[in-house]
This record gives sequence, C-alpha cells and structure tokens, in this order.
Amino acid sequence: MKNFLQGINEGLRQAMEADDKVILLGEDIGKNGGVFRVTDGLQKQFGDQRVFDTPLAELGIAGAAVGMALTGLRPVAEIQFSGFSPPILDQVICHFGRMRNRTGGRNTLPLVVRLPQGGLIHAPEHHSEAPEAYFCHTPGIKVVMPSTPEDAKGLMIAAIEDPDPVIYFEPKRLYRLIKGEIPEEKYSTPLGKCRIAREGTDCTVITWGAMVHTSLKAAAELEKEGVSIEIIDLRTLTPLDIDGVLASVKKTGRAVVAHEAPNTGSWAAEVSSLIHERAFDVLKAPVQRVGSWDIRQPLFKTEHFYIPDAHRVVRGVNKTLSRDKAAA
Amino acid sequence: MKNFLQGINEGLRQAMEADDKVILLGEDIGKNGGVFRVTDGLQKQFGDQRVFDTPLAELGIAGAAVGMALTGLRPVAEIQFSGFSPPILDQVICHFGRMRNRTGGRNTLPLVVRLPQGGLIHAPEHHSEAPEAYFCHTPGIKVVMPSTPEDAKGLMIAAIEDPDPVIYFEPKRLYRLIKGEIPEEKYSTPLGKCRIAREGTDCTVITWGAMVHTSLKAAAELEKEGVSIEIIDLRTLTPLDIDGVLASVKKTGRAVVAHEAPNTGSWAAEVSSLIHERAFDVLKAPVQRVGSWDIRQPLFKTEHFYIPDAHRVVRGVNKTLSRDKAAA
Amino acid sequence: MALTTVAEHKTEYLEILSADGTFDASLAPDLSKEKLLEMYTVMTQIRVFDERAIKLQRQGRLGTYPQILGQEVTQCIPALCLEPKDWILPTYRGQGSYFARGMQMRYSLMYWGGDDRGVNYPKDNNDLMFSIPVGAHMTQAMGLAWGEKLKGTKNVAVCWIGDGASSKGDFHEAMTFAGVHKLGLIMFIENNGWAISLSREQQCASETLAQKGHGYGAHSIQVDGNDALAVHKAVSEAVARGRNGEGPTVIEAMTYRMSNHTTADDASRYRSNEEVEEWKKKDPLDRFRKHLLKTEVLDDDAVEKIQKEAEEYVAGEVKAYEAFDKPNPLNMFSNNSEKAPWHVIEQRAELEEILKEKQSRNEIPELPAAEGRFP
Amino acid sequence: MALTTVAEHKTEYLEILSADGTFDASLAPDLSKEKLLEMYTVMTQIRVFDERAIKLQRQGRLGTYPQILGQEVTQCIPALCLEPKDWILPTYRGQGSYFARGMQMRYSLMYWGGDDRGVNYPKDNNDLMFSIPVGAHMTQAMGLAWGEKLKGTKNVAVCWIGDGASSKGDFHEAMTFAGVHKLGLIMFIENNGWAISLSREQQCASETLAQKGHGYGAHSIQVDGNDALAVHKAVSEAVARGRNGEGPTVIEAMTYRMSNHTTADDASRYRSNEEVEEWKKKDPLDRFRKHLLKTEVLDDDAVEKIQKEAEEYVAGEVKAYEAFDKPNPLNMFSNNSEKAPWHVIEQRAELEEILKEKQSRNEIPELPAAEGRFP
Ligand SMILES: Cc1ncc(C[n+]2csc(CCOP(=O)(O)OP(=O)(O)O)c2C)c(N)n1
Ligand SMILES: Cc1ncc(C[n+]2csc(CCOP(=O)(O)OP(=O)(O)O)c2C)c(N)n1
Ligand SMILES: [Mg+2]
Ligand SMILES: [Mg+2]
Repeated sequence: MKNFLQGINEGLRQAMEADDKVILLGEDIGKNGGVFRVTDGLQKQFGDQRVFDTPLAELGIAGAAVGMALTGLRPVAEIQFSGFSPPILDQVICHFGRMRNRTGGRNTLPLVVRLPQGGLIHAPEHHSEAPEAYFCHTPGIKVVMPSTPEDAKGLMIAAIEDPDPVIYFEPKRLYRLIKGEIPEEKYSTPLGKCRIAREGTDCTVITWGAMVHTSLKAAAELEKEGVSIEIIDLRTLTPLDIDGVLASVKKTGRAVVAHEAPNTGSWAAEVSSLIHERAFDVLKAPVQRVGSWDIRQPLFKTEHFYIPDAHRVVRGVNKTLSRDKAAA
Repeated sequence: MKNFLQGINEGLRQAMEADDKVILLGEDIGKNGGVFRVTDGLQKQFGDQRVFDTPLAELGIAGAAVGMALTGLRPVAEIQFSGFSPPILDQVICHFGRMRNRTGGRNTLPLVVRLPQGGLIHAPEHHSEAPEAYFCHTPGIKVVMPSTPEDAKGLMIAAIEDPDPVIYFEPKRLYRLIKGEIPEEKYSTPLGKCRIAREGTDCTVITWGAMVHTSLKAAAELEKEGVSIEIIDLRTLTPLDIDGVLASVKKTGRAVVAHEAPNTGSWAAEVSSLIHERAFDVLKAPVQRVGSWDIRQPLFKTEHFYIPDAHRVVRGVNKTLSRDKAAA
Repeated sequence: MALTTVAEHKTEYLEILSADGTFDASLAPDLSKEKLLEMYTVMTQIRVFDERAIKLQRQGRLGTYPQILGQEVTQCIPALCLEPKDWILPTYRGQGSYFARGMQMRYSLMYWGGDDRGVNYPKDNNDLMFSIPVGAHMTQAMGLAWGEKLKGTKNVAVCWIGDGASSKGDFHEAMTFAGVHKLGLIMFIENNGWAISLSREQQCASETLAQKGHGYGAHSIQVDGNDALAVHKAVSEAVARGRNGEGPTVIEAMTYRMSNHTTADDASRYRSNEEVEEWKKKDPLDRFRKHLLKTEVLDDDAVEKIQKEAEEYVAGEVKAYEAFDKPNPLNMFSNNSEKAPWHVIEQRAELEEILKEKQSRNEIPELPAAEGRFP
Repeated sequence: MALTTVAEHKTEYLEILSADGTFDASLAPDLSKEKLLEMYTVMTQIRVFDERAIKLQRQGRLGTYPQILGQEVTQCIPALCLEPKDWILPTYRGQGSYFARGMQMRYSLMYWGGDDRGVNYPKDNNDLMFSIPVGAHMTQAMGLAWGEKLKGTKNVAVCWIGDGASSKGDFHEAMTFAGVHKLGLIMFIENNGWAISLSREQQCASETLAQKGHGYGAHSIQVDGNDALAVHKAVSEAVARGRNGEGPTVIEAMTYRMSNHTTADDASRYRSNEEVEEWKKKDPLDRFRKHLLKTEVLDDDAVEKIQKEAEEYVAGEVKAYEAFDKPNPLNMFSNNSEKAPWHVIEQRAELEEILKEKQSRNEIPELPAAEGRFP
C-alpha cells in the first residue's frame, strides 16, 4: 500500500526515467524535495540539471516552462500552493492554451503545472484554496485532479505525455491520508475519463479531488438512511467526461455536484449546466451544488465549517430527494 | 443624445467633482485621454495630481489602487484592455475581496477597476476578450457591466461611491455605437439590480454588455416569426439580481443566457445553474447558453463567427422552444 | 567619444556596531538612553516570545509558526523609527514588527493559532495586515506612499520583504512607480540568507540586493542587519528622505534566519550546521547588550530584570491567548463587505442551520455569540 | 571601516557611427561588404514596407498597424547577428525583425489584416510569435535560453522589448532566472522614447534602462539604436557571451518612434513636433547610407537600385497578400490542441451548420476549404 503522495512521486520518477526531456522546476523542489516532499529523491536520482530549485517568482516559473516546452523539453513546474497561482494566470490565459493555435500549429507546449490544492490541513492563510475554476474556463488547456494513489500516478504520466498544457491539481490533504495499491509498472490513466468511485441508484454525486472522499463518507451516512448514491470522480475536470456523467445521471435521475471552491461561478456551475442542458428530461429534481461559501476562506480553526463536510453533501443529496417528494 | 463613452466620462467627471478623493490612474489616460478617449478632458479639468498616467505595469496599477484606497482615497484604475487584466488577478483574488475580512473590517477598499471588454471592433489580438468569469468567481468583489449610456454613467457613480471593490467592465464596441439620453445631474444606478431591456412573453434572454444589443436584434428577428422574447440586462453580474431574473423566467418559462466569453465555465454557467436550481418547476425546457466557442479568439477577419451574433441568439431561443414542442 | 560612461552607481554597506564589538561612534545615530532601552527591551521580549511560540506549536497549542530568531533587529528596529501614522507592511514572519508598534502578542498567537480575530492592531496605528502570498504587499506599500503624498501628509510606508520576495515582479513594479513619483516608500529587505531552502546565491546573481534600487532611481544601501544602530540609522535617514519628497529607498539588511523556515520545515535538509554556527557569533541581541553594558546604558541587574519581565509578560500574553473563547464559525461571514449580498446571506443562514443540527446531535459544543458586522 | 563600498557599476554607451557622420573605426565591427549591403538592403525594404502598410491601412485594406519608421536598425540588425536556430522574440512592432530573418512580408500584412494565417515563419527558423500583451514574452525568452542550455546547444534567445515593457514585472523575473542560471538571453530594449503617450522620463526614474541589468548580475550596455554598427557590435558580443555560457545581457538601444504608436494613435496629442524633428536628423537609414557611400560600399546607382527593387518587392508582397483567399471561419477551430475535445468538436459542427444556413440565405459567399489540423 502506498499513499497518494507516493503515487505522484512515482509518476514523476517513471516519466523522468522514460524520457530525459522531462524536467522539473519549482520552489524548494530539489534539495528539499518540496515542502510536502512530493519530489523527494528526484534531484538525487536525476541530478540538478533535471530538477531545479527556482527563485521565488511564479510568473518566472510559468514563463520558463513555456520557453523550455518550446525547445522540445517537457517541463513539469510546481507552484508551491495553488493559492499562489494567480501570478501565473497571465501565462496560462494569454499563452498556454493559445500558443498552438496562434502559431498555426507550429509551436506546442507539452508542459505540466502541478498545483497542490484544497484545505483542511491546518495550514496558514492562502494555503488552502481551490482555484480550479480560473483554469477550467481557459480554452486550450486540460485540468486534472486525481483522488486515489493509482490515479495520481497514472494521471501524472498521462499529463506529462500529453502534447498540450495540463494543469495537475494535487488535493494536498490526501497526500498522506489516502493509501492504496499502485501498479509497479509505468502506466497512464486516460485524460478526459471519469471514474465511478461508488455505484449507487438514487442520486449521482459528481465530485473531484479530496471531495471524493468526503462524498464517500456521505454515502456511508446516507446508506444508513436507505439512500444509495453513485459517486463520479471526474479525474479530468476539462475536457469533462460528459458521457460518463450523463450515463450515471440518466440512471439515477438526480445529481449533486460537490466541490471545495467558493460556489458562485465555480466549475460546479458548468457541470450543473451541462447536466441540465443534456439530461433535463430525466432529471427528477434540479441538480444541487455543494461548495464552499462565497466569502474569504477563514483560518484553520473554523475552516471545516467553510469547506463542505460529509454532512453538507448529505444535505445536498437530501435536497434533491425532497424536491422530488414535493413534486410527487 | 450622448453616446456610451460620454456616459462613462460624465460619470467619472461628476464623481470627481463631488469628491476630491476620487483619483484616476492608468496607462495613457491623462494627456492622451485614454486610447478610447474615455477619460478625455479629465486631466485638463482636474490636473495631473488627480489623473495619472502610469508606467506600463498592470500589477503596479492594481497595487497602487489598493494602497491608495487604504489611505482613504477612491482610486479608479483603468486597465487599457481587459485582455491585459490577468496580471492584476493576483491583487484581485488575493487581496481585493479579502482585505476587509482579513483585517476584521478595519481596512476597506473603495476602489474601482475599469476594464474595456469585448470584441468586434477590428482590434488586434488580445484586445477583444471577455474575462468577466475570472472576476465573478472571486468572493468579495462586485462586477458591473452597463449596456446603455444612462447606466454607464449611473453605474460608474455607484461603483465609485461603493465602499467595496467594484470591477467595471466597459463593452468597448458600444463606446460610440450606442446613443441615448443621459440625465444631466449626478445620479447613481443601483448595483445588484437588473433591467428589463425588452418585455416579452415566450422566453427570457439574460445577457449583459454589448450582447444586450445583439439580443435586441435577435428579438426583432424573432418577432417576425411570432416569438416574443424578454431581455434582461443584468447590469450587475455579481451580486446577481436573482429576484429580477427569476421573476422573468417564471413569467416566460424559458431562458437563454447570451454572452461573449468562451462558454465553458463562463458566468453563463452560474446564471443557468441558478435558474435551474430555483425555477426548475416552471421551466418548460432547459436553459440554453449562447457564448463564444471554447477556443482561442481568432483575428478580426473571422471574429464575428466567434462571438455570437443575433442569429446565434435566435438559434438558442429556438432550441428552448423546440425542446418544449418535442416534450409536448 | 565612442564608448562613454552614462551612469555610475556605488552600493555601500553600513555597519556601526560590528559582530566583534567594534563601535564606530562617528556614524552612530544620536539616540537617547530611553530609546536604546526601548530597543533592547522590545527585542528581548520578542526573542522570549519566539521561544515560547515554538514550544506552543510543538505542544499543539499553535499552528504552523514562522520563527524570528536572529532577526530581532530587522523586525523591530525599523518599526521603532516611525510615527504611528506611518504605514508598516511586515512579512508573515514579522510578529516583531507589529509588536514593536504596540500590538499585543496574544493576537499574534491567535492568528497563528488559526483564529482570524488575531488581526488586531492598536487603533490609531497605520499597521497593515501582512500578505501571505510573498511580495504581494510591495505594490500596496507603493500605493500607500502615493496616497499619503496625494493627501499631503508626510507619512511614509515601510515594506519589509525577504531576499526571496525581492525576486518577485511586484518588487520591480512597486519600485518603478515609487521612483517616478518620488514616493516615501522604504523597501526594507530582510536578507536572511534563505528563502525556505533556496540560498541567497541561488536567488539572484547580483552582488547585492541593494543595488537593484539603482534601476529605479532609488537611494540604495546595504546594512548590517544584526546591528541595531546601523539599521536605526539607515531607516531613519530613509524615512527623512521619504517625508521630504526625495523618493524611495531600498535597504538591504544582512541577517540570518537562525531557525527553520517555519515549524513545518527542517532546515538540516538543505543547509549546514557550520553556517548556522558562524551566524550565532553575530547575534543581534548579544551584540547590542554588550554594547549597552559597555556604554553603561545597562548593567547586569537591568539585563536580568528586562529578561525576567519579558518572560512574565509573554507568559501573561500566552494566558490571555488561551483564555479567548473559541471563535463562532459564523464569524467568517462578518466583515466581508459593507453589505452582504443575498447569496452570502443565504449561505450564512445555512451554516447557522447546520450548526444547530450539529449542536442538537452533540457534535459541537455551545458557541459564543458571533462577532463582527453582518450583513 | 564602517561605510564600505560593496558594489560598483558603470553603464556605458556605445556609438560607432554618430548622427553627425563621425565614425570610430577603432570600435567598428569587422563586417564584410556583403553583410553591410544586406543590412542596408533589409532596412530599406522594411522602410518601404512600413510606408506601404500605412497607406493600406488608410485605404481600409489593413487593420490597425504599428509603425516602424525610425526603428529600422533596432528591428533588423539584431536579427542579422544570429543563426536560424537562435530564438527571436520580437515585439508586435517587430515586422522588421521577422523580415530580416526571412519571413515573407505578405504574412505580416495578413496578420495585421486580421487573418491568423499570417503567422508563417521560415520552416527552419526558431522564430517565435510575438506577444500582444506587452512583455509576456520575456519569461518565455528566458525559458527558451534555459531549454537550449539544457539541451546542450549554443543557441541564444533575443528578446526585443520596449521602454514601456521594461517596467513589467516579467522583466525582473526573467532577468533574475537568467542571471542565476547564466542563460544566453539577450534582453534588447528598443527605447524609442515613448510607450504610447508615456515618455521615457515618466516610465522610470533611473538614468538609463540598461543599468537595470546590474540588479541581476547581467552584462549591461546602452547603445545608439540608430547606429547599425553599434547595434551589430553590441548584439554580436552579447550573443558570443551567451553562447559561451557567460550569461545574459541587457542592451538598451536609444532610438525614436518617428510615427504614431499605431495607425489608431494620434501622437500630436502628447508630444511636440520639435522632438520629432530633432530625431529626424538622427535617421538610422540616412546615416548608414551616407557611411556606405563614403566608404564606397555603395554608390548612388546602387542606392537607387536597392530602393527601386525594394519598392518592387514590397509591391509584389502586397499583391500576394491580396491574392489570398478569404479565410474559412472554420480555420479558427484548427490547431487548438493535438486532439480537439468533444465540446469543441460540437461547437465546430454548430459553426459549420450556421455557415451553411448563412450561405443558403446568401448572407455569406462560398468559402474555400478549411485549413489546419482538426480535430
Ligand atoms: C507567492 C508565494 N510563493 C510561494 C510562497 C511559499 N513561501 C512562503 S515563505 C517562502 C520563502 C520566502 O523567502 P523570503 O522572501 O526570503 O522570506 P523569509 O521566509 O526568509 O523571511 C515561500 C517560498 C508564498 N507564500 N507566496
Ligand atoms: C500588458 C499590456 N498592457 C498594455 C498594453 C497596451 N499597449 C500596447 S503597446 C503599449 C505601449 C508599449 O510601449 P513600449 O514597450 O515602449 O513599446 P513601443 O510601442 O514603444 O514599441 C501599450 C500600453 C498591452 N498591449 N499589453
Ligand atoms: Mg529570506
Ligand atoms: Mg517605446
């Protein structure tokens, strides 16, 4: 059994072993092995010309990755916490997803940005954000977020091998919390494909990252009440696996989208809209969204009342169920 | 009759006359009067200690506005084109909407950022973006976008007088295109309140900015086919006027959200989700979204096939109507 | 002439009280005995606080905490060169700066204990909350200096940053504006040799960080950051220039981060013990104490008394910290905007309902009243 | 010593061929007659192009266009100091840079005519598309230089920026990385005196922009940007250093934007005609021509021939530009990613349907086949 963090580390290592064009860069990722130790041992194994400790400058990191990718390397950049990702948005929005098109297919960006995401690790302010929506709205890039050690590895390898920019969110509270089997060999988990994390019949909960595990807890609670939920782990946020999502919703007739970001304007809005647009006739109740509140994230003493817990997911599910009752 | 641009200019002027704490800063806004001439004459009237031409540094402009606001001034910053706004997102996301809460209400940010928005002015690349979703997802800030000269003025005055940060998008293709009466006196248009731009019965089109006018054209086309649409001009994107939107949707039973941004993960997703969540039982068909494609915006020769035109709004409306027929 | 010199810049290093005890009286600022005592006392208190905070963290009574040890001068002394209406923008490591301006330590503990009520500065001070995103406060500090200039006050803004932060583009844009508008901005670089695991040498290839200032027409100087007198002098001169409309100053204060980056860090992974030992010899507090003893500002009894009182004071603050009620989770909804929008009002109501549900199931205890303004 | 100098920096200005015709042979680069002729020819061609483009814009045959006049040297000469595999990252104003590297002018016209097919550089060149967001290419250029270093090539990256762009934080971060890793990055500042309506003095308070380089341990120099020989020399030396692993160079080339910022701008709103007239006397092309005549590289006939051929060439390119088919709107969907995602496939199908509808109603003409890779 290995943990989630080891999944990422193994993915990075095997990708680097397979292709010496894979280069890591970021703050404190080399000698220190990353503040979470995700890159532990990699500088030792691959040397300081493959794993770089950069100056404290996120825009520089992003631009360096763009430039390196243009030379044919496959940079994997770490931004230490996703809360510190806004400075890279200029490169992400104006260049990552546009380079291939604006150069008529001449210049491509096979790069990955790693972003430790999410809260509930008792960290200081700005260390717990869930900024995935800013990235998902940006054309031309892919956004992934694993929730199991196996997918952490497989999605990392897939992301690195992808010929276009991939944003790889790492739900950091899973790093040491979640354990599971990881195949030894190098393998890749297909981008754009969701995973059924739990089968069920009464309602589909679409979720990603650490909220998959929160939703699994909610499923256990709901089971006691005789409610069976199906949990879809998106894995890739965009491009979304629309077929996978719709297949489940068509089966259950109800859906809840559960996630960690402030709810308004979040990626959950897109998922909800898509389901309504494409499965309206089978829906027995409107899709519910369960997200964080639309306020600044508080410090850690009350953070667990900000980010949805299993209870809030249960409430969301019950809301879809009650709506149905009312209508019946 | 005055044009849209004059509405903004008059709003700025009267706010500056009323309160000498109002300060303008931005690139080329002083001597040159702005590249669109929105601030024309203001440096002349108020002097170069109220209207500042800044160095070419958007993050600096945003940070300067934060600092000035903290000293009790009321800065109005211009970012020359909203396509160049990503560098300010660090201040917007990490500080604009959080300052008041993280200082326990001690420090507030009465500031406005003006962002010329949208396409179809035959401008070069990156001069035509519609990045409102990045801002709307960020807690603690307000986002407004007028579509008439009267509202341009009233919303500008309201934005400047608001005690919290306001992002003021200016649909730049309306600057000289749209004319209308503007009351002479200083007045403010309430934030958070939508406007019925056209009454109708068969379907509600919720829209904002220049797309209000595209939707009005669509309405004229649809009228010929005997279809009557009601057009809601959001004016304030967030906080959204949920009551105004729902009242109309409850009347028509159908809704289309029309906007200029790449559709996926856009603000239209939020509007659509809210309507489904809160008016599910009255909806005769799922809410349709009509936005730009999820690809890089092309140069101007084909831009009008990228940004929705009246025909695409008509298609969206027809889609909601046909769905109903199919169901009936 | 075909190859001509168009600009020349010299970067100087100021040291008044050296690590070896040498004292250059000719350069020393003229400080009263009271001022010197205040400087020593504040630094002693913050060192005791730092020791105590680390222990609290180890015992689980505090969250992740960024240590101060070795940076008592760079944190406290600039703050003691200012008027309350000057703006201070310390770093996350800057508990010493806030304390030197009069904030009670209990609030520092509260903040690092994960409670937002820990942001509580003396009412009449222009103390600004630090930015956890490294360096995002630099352009704000520039805006503060600019705002004060426009308002016609003489107030300056002092912005503490680390050697790491000096690499952020924010530095460049803040300094560019400050230079052009001759703002009273003091960019005070606490160069403590490390940015987490990145050494100063890996951070930037320039000989000094101070010299960056020349690129913006700013006055630039490097000082011994463990020398209370040199820092006092450099900052005071920069403040005077700032008040005088002579523009910004970059001060690079050479110091050392004696502890781990934070309590979550293990510096032994990336730096040698020898380096740390070398810097121990340059300790800012020892040096200043010896000087005050030598110049008879202090005697041994006074030293002991200051130390003892500092320990009592800090113990009292820890007690006060731990005596606070737990925060009501509803507090998070207060003070987000002048008037909460409808969706936030709904969300707060939902949290209220959830809290009641949890209370009814005894999952959470009784809660104190919610604090702050809403809606 | 208590106040010691820890760093000293001198910024030099290089001029070989002055506006008044003075020529410093001792500093002149050793260039073949062919090279000198190439330099002159390319600059002549680009000047003719610029004149022609402005006319096309006025006639509605081109969109907004950023003029070149006066910057022929700063645009073309650096490009002529390089190998095809060196990376060039010009600005939006840099049609001259692309042309000097061999791009056909028809494509410049196409791009500024609003057609994305205008991005079409010679196949084997490392020419990168410019960034319309000012300065966003600086960190990319640094990454390119870094990538080449890691790949073990000697290729450098030349990044053109304006005086305005030098204020962007991107400059700071790019140079910081380049300094630390000793990258072959040449940051070539075309200081043309203006950033739209902002003068150089309002942009930054430093005496020179070149001196900023000292803050990153970079080699830094200011050159006469209207002096083809000085620019050739400064760039060639920087390139040699870059290939040699000696790190980055900042070159500030002093030139002047003789026209409006773009065809959408009216410079008379913010600058005096006298200033423009002053700079006319320093014209880069006149100066170089006189020198070549004096040194008998050229004679009057050759000058006339080059001019005439340039006009014919440009006329041919304009014809070729206007002979292109209108773009198929579906082109926008090509080459957005290796494999288009489902929603983009759906959207393209929708546009296809819309185009058919519009054609059936005669709202749009027949369209040529769509170009580019999809899905
Ligand atoms: C923008 C940003 N990037 C990264 C981090 C993570 N981080 C926190 S402190 C730190 C190092 C800061 O070094 P320095 O500026 O020298 O200050 P010091 O900690 O030495 O006082 C880093 C990388 C952050 N907080 N913000
Ligand atoms: C990030 C960004 N901000 C603003 C603009 C608008 N803009 C285009 S060119 C320009 C001035 C650029 O000046 P400079 O860097 O000196 O280059 P020059 O135009 O003089 O060649 C501005 C402000 C932009 N394109 N990108
Ligand atoms: Mg440091
Ligand atoms: Mg310029």
